Amino acid sequence: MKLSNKTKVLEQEEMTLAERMYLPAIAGGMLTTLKHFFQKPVTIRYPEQKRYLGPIYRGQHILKKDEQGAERCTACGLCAVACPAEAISMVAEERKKGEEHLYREEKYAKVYEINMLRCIFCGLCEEACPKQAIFLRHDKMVPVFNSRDEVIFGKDKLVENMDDRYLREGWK
Amino acid sequence: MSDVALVSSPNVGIAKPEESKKYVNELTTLNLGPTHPATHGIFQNILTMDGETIIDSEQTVGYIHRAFEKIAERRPLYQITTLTDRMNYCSSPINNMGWHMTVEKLLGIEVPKRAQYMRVIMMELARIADHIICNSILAVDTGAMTGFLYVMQWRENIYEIYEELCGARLTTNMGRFGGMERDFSAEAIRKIKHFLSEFPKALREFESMVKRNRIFMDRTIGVGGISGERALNYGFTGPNLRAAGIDYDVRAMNPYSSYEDFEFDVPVGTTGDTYDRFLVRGEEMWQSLRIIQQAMDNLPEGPYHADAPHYYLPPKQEVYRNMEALIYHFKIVMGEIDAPVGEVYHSVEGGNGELGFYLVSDGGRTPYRLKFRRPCYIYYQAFPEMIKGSTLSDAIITMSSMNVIAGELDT
Amino acid sequence: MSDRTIKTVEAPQGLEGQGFFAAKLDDLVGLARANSLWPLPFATSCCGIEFMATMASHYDLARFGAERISFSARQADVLMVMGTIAKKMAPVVKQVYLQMAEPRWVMAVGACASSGGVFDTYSVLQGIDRIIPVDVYVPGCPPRPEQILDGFMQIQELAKTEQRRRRESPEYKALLNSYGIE
Amino acid sequence: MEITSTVFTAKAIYVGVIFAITLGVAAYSTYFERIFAAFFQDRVGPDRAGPMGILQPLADAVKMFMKEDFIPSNASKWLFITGPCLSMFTALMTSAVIPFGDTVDFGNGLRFDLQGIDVNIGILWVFGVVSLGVYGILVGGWASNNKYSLLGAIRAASQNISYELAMGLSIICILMMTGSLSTKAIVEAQQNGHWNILYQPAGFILFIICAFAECNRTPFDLPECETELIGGYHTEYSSMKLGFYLFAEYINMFISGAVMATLYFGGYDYPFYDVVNDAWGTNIANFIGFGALIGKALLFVFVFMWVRWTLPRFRYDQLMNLGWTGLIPIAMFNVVWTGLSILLPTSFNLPSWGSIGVSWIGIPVLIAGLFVYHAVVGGKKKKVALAR
Amino acid sequence: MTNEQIAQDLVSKFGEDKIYGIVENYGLLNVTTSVDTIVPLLHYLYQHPTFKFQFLTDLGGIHFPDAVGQELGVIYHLHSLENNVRLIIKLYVPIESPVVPTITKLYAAADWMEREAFDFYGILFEGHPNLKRILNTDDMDYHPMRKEYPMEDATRQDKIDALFGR
Amino acid sequence: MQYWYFLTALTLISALMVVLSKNPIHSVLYLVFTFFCISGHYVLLNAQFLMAVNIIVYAGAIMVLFLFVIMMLDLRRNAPESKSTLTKIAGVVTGGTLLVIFIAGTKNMSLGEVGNSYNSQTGMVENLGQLLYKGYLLPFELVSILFFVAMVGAVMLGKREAGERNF
Repeated sequence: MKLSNKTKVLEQEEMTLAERMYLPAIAGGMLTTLKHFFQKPVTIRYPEQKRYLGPIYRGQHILKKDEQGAERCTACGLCAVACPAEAISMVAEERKKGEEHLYREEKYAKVYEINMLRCIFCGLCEEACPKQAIFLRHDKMVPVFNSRDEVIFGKDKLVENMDDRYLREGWK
Repeated sequence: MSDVALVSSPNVGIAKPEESKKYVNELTTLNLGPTHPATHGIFQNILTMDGETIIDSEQTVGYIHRAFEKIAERRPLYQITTLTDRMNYCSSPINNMGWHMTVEKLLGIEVPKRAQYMRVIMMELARIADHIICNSILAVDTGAMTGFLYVMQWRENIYEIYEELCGARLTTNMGRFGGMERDFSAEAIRKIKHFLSEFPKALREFESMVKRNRIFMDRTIGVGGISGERALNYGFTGPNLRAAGIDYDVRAMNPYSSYEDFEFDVPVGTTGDTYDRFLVRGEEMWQSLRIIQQAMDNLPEGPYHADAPHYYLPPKQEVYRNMEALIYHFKIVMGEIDAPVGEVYHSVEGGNGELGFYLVSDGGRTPYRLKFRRPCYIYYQAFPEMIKGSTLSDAIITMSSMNVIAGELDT
Repeated sequence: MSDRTIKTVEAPQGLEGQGFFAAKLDDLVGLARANSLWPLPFATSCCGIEFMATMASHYDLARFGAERISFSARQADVLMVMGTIAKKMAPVVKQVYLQMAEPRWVMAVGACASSGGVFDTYSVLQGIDRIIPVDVYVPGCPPRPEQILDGFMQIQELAKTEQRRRRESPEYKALLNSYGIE
Repeated sequence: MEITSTVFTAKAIYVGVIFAITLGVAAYSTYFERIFAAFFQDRVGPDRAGPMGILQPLADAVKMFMKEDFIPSNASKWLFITGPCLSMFTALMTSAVIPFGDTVDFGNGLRFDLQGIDVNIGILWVFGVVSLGVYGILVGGWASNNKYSLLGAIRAASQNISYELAMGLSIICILMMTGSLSTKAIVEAQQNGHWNILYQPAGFILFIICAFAECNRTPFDLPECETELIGGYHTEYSSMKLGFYLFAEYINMFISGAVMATLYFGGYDYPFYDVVNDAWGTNIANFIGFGALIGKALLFVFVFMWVRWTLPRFRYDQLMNLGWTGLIPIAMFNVVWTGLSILLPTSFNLPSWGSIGVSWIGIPVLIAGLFVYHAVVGGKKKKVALAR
Repeated sequence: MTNEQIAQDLVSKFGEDKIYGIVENYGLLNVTTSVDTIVPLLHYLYQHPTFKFQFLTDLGGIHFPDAVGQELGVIYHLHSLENNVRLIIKLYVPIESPVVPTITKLYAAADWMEREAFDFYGILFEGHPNLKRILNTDDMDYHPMRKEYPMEDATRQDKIDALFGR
Repeated sequence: MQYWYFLTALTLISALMVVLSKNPIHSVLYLVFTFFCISGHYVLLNAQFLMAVNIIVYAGAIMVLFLFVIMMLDLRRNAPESKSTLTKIAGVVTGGTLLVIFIAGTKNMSLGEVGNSYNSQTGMVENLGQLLYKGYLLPFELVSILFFVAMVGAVMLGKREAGERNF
């Protein structure tokens, strides 16, 4: 059936005598592999060498603080709504007097938990956040876990450390 | 309505194996899968064999059934991208963008030319990645491991391009309603160009290792063939249908995302056997390279997303400053966009064939019903017919040349 | 490529002296096991594709002595469950686990295998630790090959430090019994 | 010669050394197979276990020893254990007749052949033991009570039997030229560079193809092909019994390399033997010869690996087809042509290179014959295929 | 060959009481038909000299719990490759007796699609050679895609549900 | 001589086991072992060529095929069907007759002197070749023709009917 004018028929060509005799094609293939034998391996020796992850790699989550060290998150819950895996849970609380240096907005997340095994690293939470509070770090991957008890990351693991700030030079 | 005669389907004439013909030989049943290495861990075939000849096979699927369609009824439209990612995971950008185009059709969004071209580039890269896997796994299943690793290096390169654009390797979650979420960075363009110039060498090398090697040809020619007529009746699409000689390609027949702008050929095979499928996939990679080259050469300037504030997330700075943008941002994230009531069907040429999205919307934040037309699911039913009478080895390479992707098969 | 030093295994703690070196048998066996872990890739979906990348030239799982991908459960040491395990598949996973010879380790790769991930549905098993004991969970959907390698090295650590007799201990038996095995 | 205790001790030591070398080579073949595979595939291969990963075989061996020894409940227990032992046993037996070197003189009239036993049927011994090698696979595959194993075992059996024929025919040419079945005599006939490969190019190619098939290596690795039979005959094996099977395969590779070196590449002969002999004495020269033989065998092991990481494998019926309708007729032609190449130079008083010339002319003749066959029969076959 | 032509031809052939609900959604013709018409209709479209709807693109079920007597639906997507025209045919059956004739005799592709629709919605395809569950486990006792059944796995433990909008 | 007794005992035991073992696979394996022992006897007679040929042809090829066939048939491992009384009686009668003939035949046999006329070089390849290709050329060729006919017959039997798919 001819449905478009772009058809290109690929004929199965007859085998020539040389091809029927196996050996020339085998020799050709072996030459190719031999060529690779002497090439430099492309392997990245992982634990010692790290691979370039790209400027916007979606790695471990981080809850950003602003310049003054106050948390940006306002516990609006958009990230939790946007999460297709329903991995984010939070409990919001009103900011009290005297906590302005800790929390930028009037509401903050008292509890902010991400289940790292549920998370699918789609980046929708980062996109959903109107306060640019949550990011997926491009320079750090989530570590592996030995047991189920370790997998829920609370604020202790998520909030940015002011001594080791996360900067993203890439997009956004 | 008895005046309509119920005849003339090619399916009618196909006879079951004659019951009267007795096999004097002892038959054995062999359980192929679900953890057999060649099924790639996903489906089961119970083969009835006479020695090494397959008499019959019974398929069981659903081993990774994840209820996509049910999930889709509970998720806002934009979150469904994460599902389509995991459908044909070898070429997730195609699935993503097919879904986005479906929604754009429903919402009536006009996507700017640059975004369309970017989509084309990404989709064709994804197609190459998909076909690389299929063709090289076919080689692995015939025993040639090394060629697989040569081309897989270039799949890594494709993943690096994805990473530049969206930050993930496999499940990309790439693109948004109305365009892309980011423009190409200079690095991405450099990498695509590098890929365009270097990949042909690797592909040629891979083809030189297997394409005209008699062992490989003997293994594949005349194996697992299907006629064009039967293939159509079985609902084949994509490379598997084209291998059977029917040049149905959604890109050529119903161009979407400006495919009409590009020059490319639709390769078709002649006999529909495994070797033809291999050839068609191989040639499609070359055609994809052609399309990417054209798209890169003619990449228009302009915005990379549509100017549709109701549907496309505003930039973060805007959200912070501008009340209107903030409202839109909330509405979009909550999924409260004004989707019209209606039904829309859109299909794209996925890695395995016509990937269709049938979306029934009742105006709510989630689809009322979303039916994925998964090409794998439909053509995999022909497998018993294709392997009947061949040997176990044939069945295995037929399976891998059909490129049955579990995620797409079982959703 | 400046940092070319590869961390090879360190000699086990032991008594070293003139021409003799004595180490605890446990340590030696652990070291040997850690460097000869044959994985059984139980790949069902996306993570399986990333496992291919892990095997392939860029990451090369073979560096850790895991060259031989063993599809036969009897010969494998690490069961790497990669991808969604539906409830239909669950008995198969358990069967494969039961077929493996001791010592065996299990690695749940990716969100789906570890916890069900995004697929919180009626048909998906919410984590393979409901049916078999899991030693290492690797997060990500799918994890990067680096993370799979991290998980693999974690298994190596477990293998190194494991007592040779642990598999006969009552705690281990109790663990298996809690999964209804044996 | 009476069997004195000295000779007996020397033989025992010699056998021990040969076993040690064989096992060591086999163990390190596994390592080098990994490394070479990695190099062929642009990878680095094992590099964690010890510097450059050289302790990898040790780690594998210790792990296998310590792994749970598993016998399936439905398996036939004794045969299940016998299988790998038989494989290992037959693999090691072959090395008895291979002359690893010339006679070494220890002085005091104590001379010692670097060969296990010099029987006058040496090559038949190799042949017989190789034909027994399949029992290990057959028994093990059947005893596992697993259909995949059984399929693998059956494939192995039929494949080995079929390829033995062509192998035997290609050996016959060597026997025709040497006039003896003794491996020692075959090697001695090739001294001073008259290697059989010069006289028997076609025979060598046949032999190496059959050796691939007998060792069950790619492209003939159907009994254990991973993607079809999940390991074939050793699917159900774990622990050191599996180790025996894998080991036996590598031993077979090494031994067949040694056999090929013996039959076609002059055994322990090497260029400038005389120079070395004059300079340092016979013993040194012979020990270098010993090394030369091992080196040649290792080179073949490398070829085995090289091929494995390059080629796809055959299908069962194609393999049979190649064996019966391809290799055997060519081998028969080769027998006839060898006869010609022996007779013609003597009857026409050609110089010594005449025999070589005639042998090499055989190859174009063979190709021409194939061409004619291809033209006549190949076209017909295609038509039949279309009609079906 | 336009959508109007197809619609008119079908109506004139089968009558307005059998072919109704003719709408065009985003350029795609939709018609609704009744259970007893579907097989003759599909055969007619298959053999029609110009239409040639010989490709079954998709087949799926749908559930409208509120439409009394027409709760379950089957949606057929046809494609005429030579004319490049698509057509959607729907039919509705009551949930008490969801019996629809099979079309596997016409399209081999319909086999698994019908099994899927049976699996998800419990639509019984009369005459299907092998109508049993395909994606779900055999011992499942309900049809999960019907609207009244929950999506979530009841055993999930790591979710705090008291949150926004769920 | 001690080798000879040992080998003979082994041969007899394994030959008995061929008959006595229930499992046909075990039978075949014992038979292979019997062939080995017989080859051992050949070695004791210095007939190395016969030894090798015995191993190659019988143990290496024919018995492999036997095993092959039995394995294919034995897939289901069903219990051996019980023999009818008639077959049992027939078996006893045949066996008994054979025994009687055997006893009658050996009763009058006298053990001659062995070793006087024994030539240790008889079994060597050269001598065998000389004999076969000089003294017994005609029988040799006739046997080869017989083999050829048998081979053709086997091919004809194994060939499938026309139209049947041959892979």
